[in-house]
Amino acid sequence: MTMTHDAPKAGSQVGRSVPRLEGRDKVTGRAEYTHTMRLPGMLTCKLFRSTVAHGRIKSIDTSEAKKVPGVFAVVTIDDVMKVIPDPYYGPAFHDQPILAHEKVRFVGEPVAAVLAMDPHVAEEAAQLIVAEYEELPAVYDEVDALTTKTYVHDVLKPAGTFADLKHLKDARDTNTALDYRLRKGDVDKAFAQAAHVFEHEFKTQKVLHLPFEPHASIADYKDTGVTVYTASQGPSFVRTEIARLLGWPENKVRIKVPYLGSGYGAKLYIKLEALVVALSMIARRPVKLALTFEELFYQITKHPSTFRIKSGIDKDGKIIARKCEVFWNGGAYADIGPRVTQKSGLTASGPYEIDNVWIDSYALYTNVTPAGALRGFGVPQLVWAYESHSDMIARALKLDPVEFRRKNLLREGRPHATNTIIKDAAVEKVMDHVLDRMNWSKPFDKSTGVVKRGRGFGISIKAVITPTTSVAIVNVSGDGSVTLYCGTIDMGQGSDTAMAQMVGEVLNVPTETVRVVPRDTDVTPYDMGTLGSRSLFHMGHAVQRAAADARDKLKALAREVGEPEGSNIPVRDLFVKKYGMQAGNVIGTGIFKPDYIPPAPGTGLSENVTAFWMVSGAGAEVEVDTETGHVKITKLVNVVDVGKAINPRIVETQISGAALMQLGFTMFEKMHIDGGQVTNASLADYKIPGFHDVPTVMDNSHVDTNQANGPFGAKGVGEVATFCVSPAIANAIDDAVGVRLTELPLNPESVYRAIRAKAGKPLEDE
Amino acid sequence: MMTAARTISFKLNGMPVTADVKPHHNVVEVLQSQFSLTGARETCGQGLCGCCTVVVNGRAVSGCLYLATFLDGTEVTTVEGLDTPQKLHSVQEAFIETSAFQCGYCTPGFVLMTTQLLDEHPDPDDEQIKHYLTGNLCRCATYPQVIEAVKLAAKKRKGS
Amino acid sequence: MTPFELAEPTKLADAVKLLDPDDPTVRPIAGGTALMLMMKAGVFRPAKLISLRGIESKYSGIAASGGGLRVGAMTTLNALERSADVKKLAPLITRTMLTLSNVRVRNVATVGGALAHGDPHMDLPPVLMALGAKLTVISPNGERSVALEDFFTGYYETVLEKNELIAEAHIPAQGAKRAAYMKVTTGSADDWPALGVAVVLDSDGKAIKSARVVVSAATTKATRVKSAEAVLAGKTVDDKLLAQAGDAAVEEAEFIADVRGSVPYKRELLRVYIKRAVRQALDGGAQ
Amino acid sequence: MNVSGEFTIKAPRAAVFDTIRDPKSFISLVDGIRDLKEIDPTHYQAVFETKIAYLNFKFNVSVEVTKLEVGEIAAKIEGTPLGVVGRLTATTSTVLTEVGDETKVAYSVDAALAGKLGSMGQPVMRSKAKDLEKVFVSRLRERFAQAAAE
Repeated sequence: MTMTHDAPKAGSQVGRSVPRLEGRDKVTGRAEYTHTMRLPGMLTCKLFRSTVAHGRIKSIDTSEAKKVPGVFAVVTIDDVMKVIPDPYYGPAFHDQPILAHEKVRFVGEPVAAVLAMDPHVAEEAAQLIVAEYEELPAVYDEVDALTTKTYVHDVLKPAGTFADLKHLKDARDTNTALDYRLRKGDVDKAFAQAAHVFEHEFKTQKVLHLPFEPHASIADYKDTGVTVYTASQGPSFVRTEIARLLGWPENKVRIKVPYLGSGYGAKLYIKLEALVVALSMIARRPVKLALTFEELFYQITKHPSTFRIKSGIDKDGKIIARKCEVFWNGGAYADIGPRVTQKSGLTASGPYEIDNVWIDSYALYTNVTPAGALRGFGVPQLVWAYESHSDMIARALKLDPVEFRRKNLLREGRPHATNTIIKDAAVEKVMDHVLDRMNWSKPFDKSTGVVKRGRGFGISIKAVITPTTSVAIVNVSGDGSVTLYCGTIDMGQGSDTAMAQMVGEVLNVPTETVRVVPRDTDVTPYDMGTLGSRSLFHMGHAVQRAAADARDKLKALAREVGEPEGSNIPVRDLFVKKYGMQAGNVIGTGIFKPDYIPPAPGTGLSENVTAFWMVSGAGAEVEVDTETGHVKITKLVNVVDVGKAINPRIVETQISGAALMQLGFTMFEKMHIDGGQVTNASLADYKIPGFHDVPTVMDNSHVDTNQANGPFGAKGVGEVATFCVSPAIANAIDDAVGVRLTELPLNPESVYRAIRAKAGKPLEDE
Repeated sequence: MMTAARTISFKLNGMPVTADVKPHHNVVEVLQSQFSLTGARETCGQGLCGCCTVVVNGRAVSGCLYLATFLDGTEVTTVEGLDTPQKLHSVQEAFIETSAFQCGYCTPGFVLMTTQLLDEHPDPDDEQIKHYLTGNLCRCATYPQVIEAVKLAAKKRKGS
Repeated sequence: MTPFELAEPTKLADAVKLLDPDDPTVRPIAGGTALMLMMKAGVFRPAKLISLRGIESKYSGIAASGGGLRVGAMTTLNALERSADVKKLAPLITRTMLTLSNVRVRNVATVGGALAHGDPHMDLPPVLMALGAKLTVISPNGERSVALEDFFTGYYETVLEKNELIAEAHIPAQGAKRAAYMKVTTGSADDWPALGVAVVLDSDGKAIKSARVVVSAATTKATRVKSAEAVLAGKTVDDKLLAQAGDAAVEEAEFIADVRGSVPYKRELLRVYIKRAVRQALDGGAQ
Repeated sequence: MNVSGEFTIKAPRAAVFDTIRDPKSFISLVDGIRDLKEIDPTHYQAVFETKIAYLNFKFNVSVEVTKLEVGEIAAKIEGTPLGVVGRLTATTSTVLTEVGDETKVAYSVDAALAGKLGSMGQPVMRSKAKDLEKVFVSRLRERFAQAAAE
């Protein structure tokens, strides 16, 4: 197909299941990832990590390590501060030192770095470092963290980026890194009037992303500028933060990101980059740090949470009041925890229309591995609680769980708890689709044998992180070929392909011919980050605008060279007419930032709190072995509202992958921690789903909707299918055997213990 | 008695090669550092995920648990040895056509194991696929799509 | 991993001479799949490894002899899985192989290694123990025979001296005996087991003449539970008998807690799975 | 990780107490402790070496006796393994009760292992702790059996 400057027909690229553009490189093993990259003269770094959860560093003895032949340097924070005097970084708080400084705050915190050409030498030397600590009391539990006199940080240091953290500047004697609140109506009065009041507490465990390409960064420092190759979901932020640490303008910092061996939120904001830059400054050579699988357990995790939820129900089954107290276990450094606390916190009351809502959501420091965003920015923890709660209320009131929800669902045009009016959120349609795929209205055989059957479902809503900015550039070359420059990281979600489809749609060229430039902040423009299912919507808009800008400029060029209106000459000929040969470019640019009204201080209310709503539902059928507590998931239905699917096959893969990942978090994944130490830091002891964990029937679909303000009617999909898996399964277990689990994971022992407790014969503890 | 580096010879993707290895080097690091082949990668480091899969003398092994020195005199195939400049291997085509991967980090392992699986079971059913590939994990959880890919690859293989 | 020396003898007799009875940093390496884990974790730093890969090929073979199997210690699990002799004489082993670890491990790991490693989670030890296997062990001083049930002494620990190696395993033919091996995982489906139960029954219909019952994974070592065997011997199977056998086994076995379950839970699992394994064996199982 | 248990010794409580309150006598009951150094009457240093199959673990340990009354002994133990990054911390308490002419010894150890050993070796260490207990009990019994015979 020859590209012409005037796109005659639309609809040929968007909505098509284009095979992934990078597929060939991935199936041949030639795709580039930071973890397997090498630079000439590169040193490898291995870390010496803290063995105490909370302590003052008395001494670090590196003498034996330095004696190992082949060791180039052993670096502690004192060395780092000679090149970066203020070595603290982080997106929400400048709380994390490049290496431990004065104190250590979790087991596994990097304390010293060994550099050598041979990784085995560095590893051996790191084992010879000895540190002495004055041990301090430690806090591990998120609820304890609110009231304890043990403080993880002496003084809080908000980064200044987020308005709602400013009041925490210089705060002392607290572990609270954000206290988000929403106040709507009068909950106390409504509870007093309610016919029934239900209060439950739910917990989630500590789990982690485990990207199969563990974190890796390489820095190549020169006095004229630094280049960082890194497995990052947010190169623009890394650039800003490195520039800040060095006191440099951003243009001297270059961040290059090849493909990512997945992220799920693990590689957001800044991780290893500040350390490798400091090490490269010290060594004056390229330095690489690539984590091992075990070290992932000391990098970033999901937030464990405690959620106390209380609902007042009137005599007709309408929820008239809801009070939510959510405690987020953020670990030793805030990372993006405060955003998780606020951005998910505001939807803690669920996809229901409730007149009186009270939400307190606390980000809390503790002495464990830091927590960040994991495929849902906290929303899976919330949905686990509020959709379990929904079923518990319905069961207690002997109401049909479908009708109870239907009576309370948020509908189009109605106000959410924040006061933002619901628009393009197909809550009821998604629920009905789940029920349809579950054959909910048909009789269900629960069985009477040792193995009992049950079914359950859940429904959820999420607001996208707002407001954020994306910029894109579309470049049409002299031969008419098209190149897209955008900062969205393709970490497996297929964004390169989807963005290219949008360019192809606007410029009427086949998607397969569009080149998407690998991420490099020297050439790809700003993007806030690949997170929170924001990219397809935000970057999609920017890309669409950039492509439209290029198209307009091509039309202007045609007029300029005297082409009559309606002429459709090939683009190459247009350039030849203008420049006398195959030469020149047409550059289109696009910027997108949605409208937004920040939540009002005190009440958390806002008429426009999100650029769009995400909606998903899930249904599960299970078989519970009553003799052992084993739960087999025989059917898992996942339904999401994605607006219009840009690439239906990729959408389906995303839904399926997200649901299966959450299945692991629901059924068995758990970081075991003893005295602050993770005791199962390996794939042998921390299990993730494999082939045999896939439910017998997986039924994934999206409802046919249109996101009116989205690019080509689309919105994000990466996280959304995780939300309802946990409560759907817990509700199904309750349906099967009449026990209610309120803490994840729902592993066989937990289920068995609950069955025994219900029978009045509780199993003894250890 | 071998004390330090030693030169080993083997066939790598059909080409005779030599490498200087020490006893503590594993296959993955030697392939990456001496041959710039990065398709086999170390993820879990315990032989459980399959990202480091290579084929030695016709049998798949975990490259992260296999001492490089033991490659001496063997024939080694890595994922990079499957395609030609003209044509992808039918298993690779099938993985692309079914979109049976997301981030792609584990994909070379799945592709290599699938070639082995189809050698043994040319027309596998779901159970055979799951059983054979159970030692390969995908954190993006594209398992249902991989099953489709394996079946498509089986069909392609029969057709060719 | 830290550097070490590697020796590659071509005879088993030479290999045992290279081992040092007093130096735990000198170790044999066969397939290496288990040893490499210890080395990569940094908890084992060998000074010298003795590779057994080059020793006489007779130690990599399977032969049917005298109503049983002789399996060389260097036989890969893959070869065990595919052997027609094994399928004929000890079908329980063939069945077990299907769910043992994964293809890549089976391609490399050896029978001798799987036993000598002494990891209580492995599948082969309980199965071979229930079948009544004996090992021939050699050292520079000669050879001795050890019944597998006397082989394990603890977590990762066996009766092997540091200069002893398993040469071969002798497995009596299963014959008309009924057998089953069941393992229970509590993490993902392919997790290491929280419990393994192997039973081999000499029976006539539901009447059991004698039984061998072995528990693994929930315990620090694969262990014969003779009290449960005694309960079953000479009895006809019914729910009550199986419950008694379960109680006896729970009483006898020494459990350990780990991420896969607490001791009280593992006890309950054993009660249930003794029952299920006996029933599975009688209902067809491997025969 | 908590390891606890109880056993009985055929000896009067005072005799049992005397045996385990004396550090030199105590360490002779524990497999693998040597090079005991007394810093002061409540603080000691020693080397603890233990072996699991072919894996050798060696710790420099310091012990602080936090309670020493007839009938109850409590101590805090901290150790650093040699050659591998890690840390062992434990608190122990032992309660002696008279049961007729025997003494019931109830002990409880709360131990935490951090670093490499902590992330890999919990079940192994747990089983090792059981072994240590068995050795301890048998040596203690042996000692009183000998004492009775003499």
